Amino acid sequence: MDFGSHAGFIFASYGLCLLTILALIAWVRFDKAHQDRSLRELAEQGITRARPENESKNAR
Amino acid sequence: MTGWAMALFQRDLRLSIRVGGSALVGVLFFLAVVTVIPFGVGPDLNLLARIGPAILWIGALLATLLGLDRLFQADRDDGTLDLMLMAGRPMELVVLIKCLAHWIATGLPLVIAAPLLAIFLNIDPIAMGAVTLTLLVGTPALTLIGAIGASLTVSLRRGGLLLAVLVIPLAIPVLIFGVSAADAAIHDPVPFLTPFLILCALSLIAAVIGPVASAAALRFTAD
Amino acid sequence: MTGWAMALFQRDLRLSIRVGGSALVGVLFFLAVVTVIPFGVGPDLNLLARIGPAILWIGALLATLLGLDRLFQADRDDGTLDLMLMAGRPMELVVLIKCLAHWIATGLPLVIAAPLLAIFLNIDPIAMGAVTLTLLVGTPALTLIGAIGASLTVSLRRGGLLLAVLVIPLAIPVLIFGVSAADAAIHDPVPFLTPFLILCALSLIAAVIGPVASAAALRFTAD
Amino acid sequence: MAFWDYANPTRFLKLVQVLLPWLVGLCVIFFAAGLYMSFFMAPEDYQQGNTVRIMYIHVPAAWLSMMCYSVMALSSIGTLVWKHPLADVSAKSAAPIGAAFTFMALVTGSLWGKPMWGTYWVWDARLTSVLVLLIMYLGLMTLWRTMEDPIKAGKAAAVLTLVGALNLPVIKFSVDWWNTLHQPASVVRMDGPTIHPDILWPLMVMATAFTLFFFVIHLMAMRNEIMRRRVRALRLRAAASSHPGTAAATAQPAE
Amino acid sequence: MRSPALNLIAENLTIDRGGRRVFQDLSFSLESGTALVVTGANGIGKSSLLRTLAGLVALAKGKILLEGGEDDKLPQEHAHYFGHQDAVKPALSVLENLKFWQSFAAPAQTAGFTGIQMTPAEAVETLGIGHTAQLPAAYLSAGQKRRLSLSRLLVTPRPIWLMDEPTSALDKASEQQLLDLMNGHLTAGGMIVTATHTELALTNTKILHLQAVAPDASAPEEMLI
Amino acid sequence: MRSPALNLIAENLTIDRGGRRVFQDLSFSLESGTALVVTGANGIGKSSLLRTLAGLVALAKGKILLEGGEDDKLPQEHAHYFGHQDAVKPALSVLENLKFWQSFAAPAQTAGFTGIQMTPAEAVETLGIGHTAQLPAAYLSAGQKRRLSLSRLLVTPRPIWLMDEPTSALDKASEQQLLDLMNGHLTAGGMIVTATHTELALTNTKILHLQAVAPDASAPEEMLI
Ligand code: HEM
Ligand SMILES: Nc1ncnc2c1ncn2[C@@H]1O[C@H](COP(=O)(O)OP(=O)(O)OP(=O)(O)O)[C@@H](O)[C@H]1O
Ligand SMILES: Nc1ncnc2c1ncn2[C@@H]1O[C@H](COP(=O)(O)OP(=O)(O)OP(=O)(O)O)[C@@H](O)[C@H]1O
Ligand SMILES: [Mg+2]
Ligand SMILES: [Mg+2]
Repeated sequence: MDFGSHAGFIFASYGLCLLTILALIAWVRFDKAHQDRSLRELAEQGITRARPENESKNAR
Repeated sequence: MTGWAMALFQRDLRLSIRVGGSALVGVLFFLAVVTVIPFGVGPDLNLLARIGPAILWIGALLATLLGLDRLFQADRDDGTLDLMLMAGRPMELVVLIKCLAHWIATGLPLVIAAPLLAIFLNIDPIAMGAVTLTLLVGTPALTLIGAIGASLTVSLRRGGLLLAVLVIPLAIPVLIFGVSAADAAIHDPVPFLTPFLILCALSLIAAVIGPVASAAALRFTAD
Repeated sequence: MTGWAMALFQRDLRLSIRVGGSALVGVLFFLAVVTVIPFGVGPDLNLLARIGPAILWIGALLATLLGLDRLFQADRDDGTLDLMLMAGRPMELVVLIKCLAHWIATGLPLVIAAPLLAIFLNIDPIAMGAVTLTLLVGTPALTLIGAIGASLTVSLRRGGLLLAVLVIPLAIPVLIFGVSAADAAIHDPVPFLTPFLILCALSLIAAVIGPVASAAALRFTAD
Repeated sequence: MAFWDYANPTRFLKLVQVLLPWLVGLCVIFFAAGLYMSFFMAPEDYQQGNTVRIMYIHVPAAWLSMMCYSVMALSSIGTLVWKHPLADVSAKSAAPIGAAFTFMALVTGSLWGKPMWGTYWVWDARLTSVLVLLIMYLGLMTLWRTMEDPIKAGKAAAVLTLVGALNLPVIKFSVDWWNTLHQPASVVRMDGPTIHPDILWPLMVMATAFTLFFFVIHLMAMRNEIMRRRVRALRLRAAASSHPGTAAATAQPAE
Repeated sequence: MRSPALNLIAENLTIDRGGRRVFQDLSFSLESGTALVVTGANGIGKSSLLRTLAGLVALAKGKILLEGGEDDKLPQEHAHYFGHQDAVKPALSVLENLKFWQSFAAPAQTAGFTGIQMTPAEAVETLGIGHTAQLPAAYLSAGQKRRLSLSRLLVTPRPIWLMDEPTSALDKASEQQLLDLMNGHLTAGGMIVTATHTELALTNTKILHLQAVAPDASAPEEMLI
Repeated sequence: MRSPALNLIAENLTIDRGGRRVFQDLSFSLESGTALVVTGANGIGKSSLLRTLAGLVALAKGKILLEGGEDDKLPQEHAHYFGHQDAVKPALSVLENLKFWQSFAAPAQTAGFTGIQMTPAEAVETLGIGHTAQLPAAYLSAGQKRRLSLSRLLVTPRPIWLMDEPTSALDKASEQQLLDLMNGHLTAGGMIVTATHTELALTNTKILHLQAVAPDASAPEEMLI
């Protein structure tokens, strides 16, 4: 399909949007991994939320 | 003004005058910014005259905002703020009075310095008067809006820049109408009064919103 | 770099990055100043393109100087500065390394942001490159000169504005040659290289004078 | 179950876990459909040619940038008025997303502006107000990062968010006014091409996809934020653990 | 003794600071003429309790009531807070400092509280810093600054005194003077809540000893952890 | 005992601070293995003396010598200063804080001083904050921060320790631990100058009691007991 003389602008804007979206996704994923790791490390030191239903750490 | 308000006002004014000439520093910064711009822009006098009101306004904006970081911080550092919160006085009024004293000590000198600096910038007398008038009406709004930033950053050691960053978006309308009123006085066709009245209205609105938001922030972040 | 120097450099870099994104605040202030100027000056793109390099340089100057107040203050507030003075390391080098780390954390982001902001100011690609290049070479000089002010104001509580007032006069040569090199790249007739080389020389001179003066000031104000 | 029952972060996390897969699925479907429609079904504009396709991301991004601020403003009311434990988590997590959408709107707008107006940027009212919005997002993010205590940071940011929300329309209108002063209507003004269903449909689908995407990321970011606070609280407790004096305390009033 | 005119009631106070629960479900009540002495290890929450009573730290749960207080005022507006910070402005003279606080802080008169109101000059005289009255407060030593800060409590009558380690930085003589003032305040029908690490010779005291409990029992429920 | 390898000599120290003479013509000397305990009333100049020895306050008159020190180093570069401020960066982890000081502060090895150099991990373990090693220092309590600050002295061997009220903010157990460390340092041939308001159970001490002379002379005099 031909996008005419302005194809560059169209693809650039779609591409940059895609990049931003990917960056957002990467941010939440990495952040989650980071927090998960911190919680795991704390759990290894025996520090957990001393609550009966310990459902917090497996939210995924 | 009732007794306590007067006492607060006098105290703040005294402190501003006695402690390290904050007025002087503000004016010097204003002067520095205004002199630095011609160095950057180049010595073209027509150009300077054209952007002169803008330079004065931007200088005043930066000097006001960057000088605001001690508005509440000094009182917080020595425990005064805690006592003010328990003094049984409406915090909104307290903020308003502190802003008034601060403006008289640091904003007014800027307004007074503006005509002098206008000469450097090759601004003609009428425009000079217009700029000074708009600054007189507009800088209180800047102080009052800046007070919000000052109370938000009161617990942080690194006030200055962050305060400016938080407040500049809120202060843009004041800048716009200030400059456009000043410009209107230079380029006759545009009526001066409309933007000037809007500027006055903005100052009044700021006199309500600034103290309310600022008092709320002070109360919420007290600790 | 020897071990201690590397350790200091890494620590300062880490602190800059972890503590409330000081890099972010500087760039934001830069952005805010650059945004605010068209509001004052008006949206005339030709005019903006003409004064664009100056705006970028003035924005960078203010952002650098106003962000410098914590360079030594944070270390003084918690007693670190005392220990640094007794650590048996040449204070001049310590200052130089701290400036380097500070520049990487806050000056470099400004340089990187400059091309983006240049788009807002309608600066054409060649000029954009020239401004960025001059900022790259010039902002270290601003940081190093500013360090003198930072060490002078370290014992005063009110750093920000005063620091800027003290340092702006010293920084004007950097600004002049920075802007003129950038302008030269736009208006062909003027040779770019001469002011650019002078700018480089200024940075080198600042790299000597800044740390020496700053270390002396730190030693004197220790108490 | 009433909304208030989700005040408990733990229950909120459970809800997120149930909701998220569905949202992700819907979001992907809408994006696929929207992209297909905007590239292959939507017609060229008679004036703008193919560049009109930028609209299908530009306009949703612009809408979302504003919606996101509304979400933050509502959450801020939640923080200040009802002291809802999830409100400032919501506001904090929304800020980076809002900044990203604003950035998208700016970038796509600029890239559209070059072929249409011949320049990437003009200091036009609408453009500038979006730029100011971006500064506000970034300022709020910085405020959050700078304050160590998340509860206090949340309150401070809530005050600023609300004041900023009040200022948002003001910026828009006043800048309109400002613009006409210096520059007569030389700036190209897009009052929207005639909304033909062929254009409207892809736009709506893309807008829905963007909205779904916002909710997905927002929920995930909120979950992260809740976990970050847990980590913080646990670390505080860990640091205090070997310190008998710093655990919680009871009191025995005695004569 | 007559029936207490004033009654300070704390119900189930729960405080979170910096994301940590400091204490939970603390209740007490205090009548006119009594002092509550709060003791406990470092970092247990004594200062936090005082600052809560002063309205400076928000309550996570619970409430603070003052029976017999002025209706249109919050409990903390009946109280003076005397903490670690002096709230003394070095650039103002001693009297200027004090006069400001006298005009600024609203007095709270309640039935049964007969505390008198001194003039600033009398107050500094009482505290033995009369000779410095005209000096800038910057010239005062740490102990003198503290006494100046204390004189604030004498120029504005308020029935509740919240005092955080009041004797710190005071030498023996001024400590005795402070205790006399505090006893006088109690006799006049005021009340005192004070955190301390040392013994205080007050006339009519209740002791609140804060103690750590098993750490995991403290898991906050609704707090975001 | 063998002849002292190190000898710290202060001759006629005179200090002005804030335009006031704090003390005048103070002389003492201190050998390896001994602690100098500086006592005296508030504001008499104990902290000022320590900061002078640390090279932080300029001498108005007099000089400070270190016999037996490394030739190319100033006396203060043989010393650790442990004052009221912790020099702990909240944003760095406990180990990061300590590692920085280990790399940054130059060690000073002198003949006769056999103080060992611990690794950061050992040092925090020794001081009982091993479990916080990876945590940001922001999460530490005041006492823990103080111990972290103390561990600085263990990772870089320097023969002189200047300690300003070292036991403040430490509970009883950690106070004992600190005294053991200080005694160990003395045994290893180090020397300590410490200002204190309380008794310190050190093995080998000399006491320097600062006392104000007649107030109009306004210059505190000093006695070496
Ligand atoms: C950086 C530049 C730009 C920015 C920041 C921007 C921002 C916005 C915003 C905030 C909206 C939403 C307005 C609303 O819903 O009330 C919008 C809508 C729109 N923009 Fe832009 N824009 C930019 C450039 C452009 C350009 C260059 C064009 C086309 C030539 C364009 C065409 C449109 C259209 C057609 C709409 C939809 C209007 C409607 O709701 O009917 N924009 N833009
Ligand atoms: N401003 C603050 N922000 C966050 N947490 C705080 C703050 N001040 C104190 N805390 C925490 O609250 C807890 C109680 O502190 P508090 O100052 O009330 O103790 P205290 O009993 O007065 O101790 P001390 O005897 O040392 O005065 C401590 O764990 C402390 O870390
Ligand atoms: N930074 C300073 N600037 C000016 N003067 C100071 C400074 N620090 C202390 N002084 C003054 O020097 C004198 C001695 O103070 P110093 O802190 O040495 O006393 P100190 O014996 O350590 O008292 P304390 O037992 O309270 O610690 C005091 O009169 C004080 O006012
Ligand atoms: Mg306490
Ligand atoms: Mg001392």
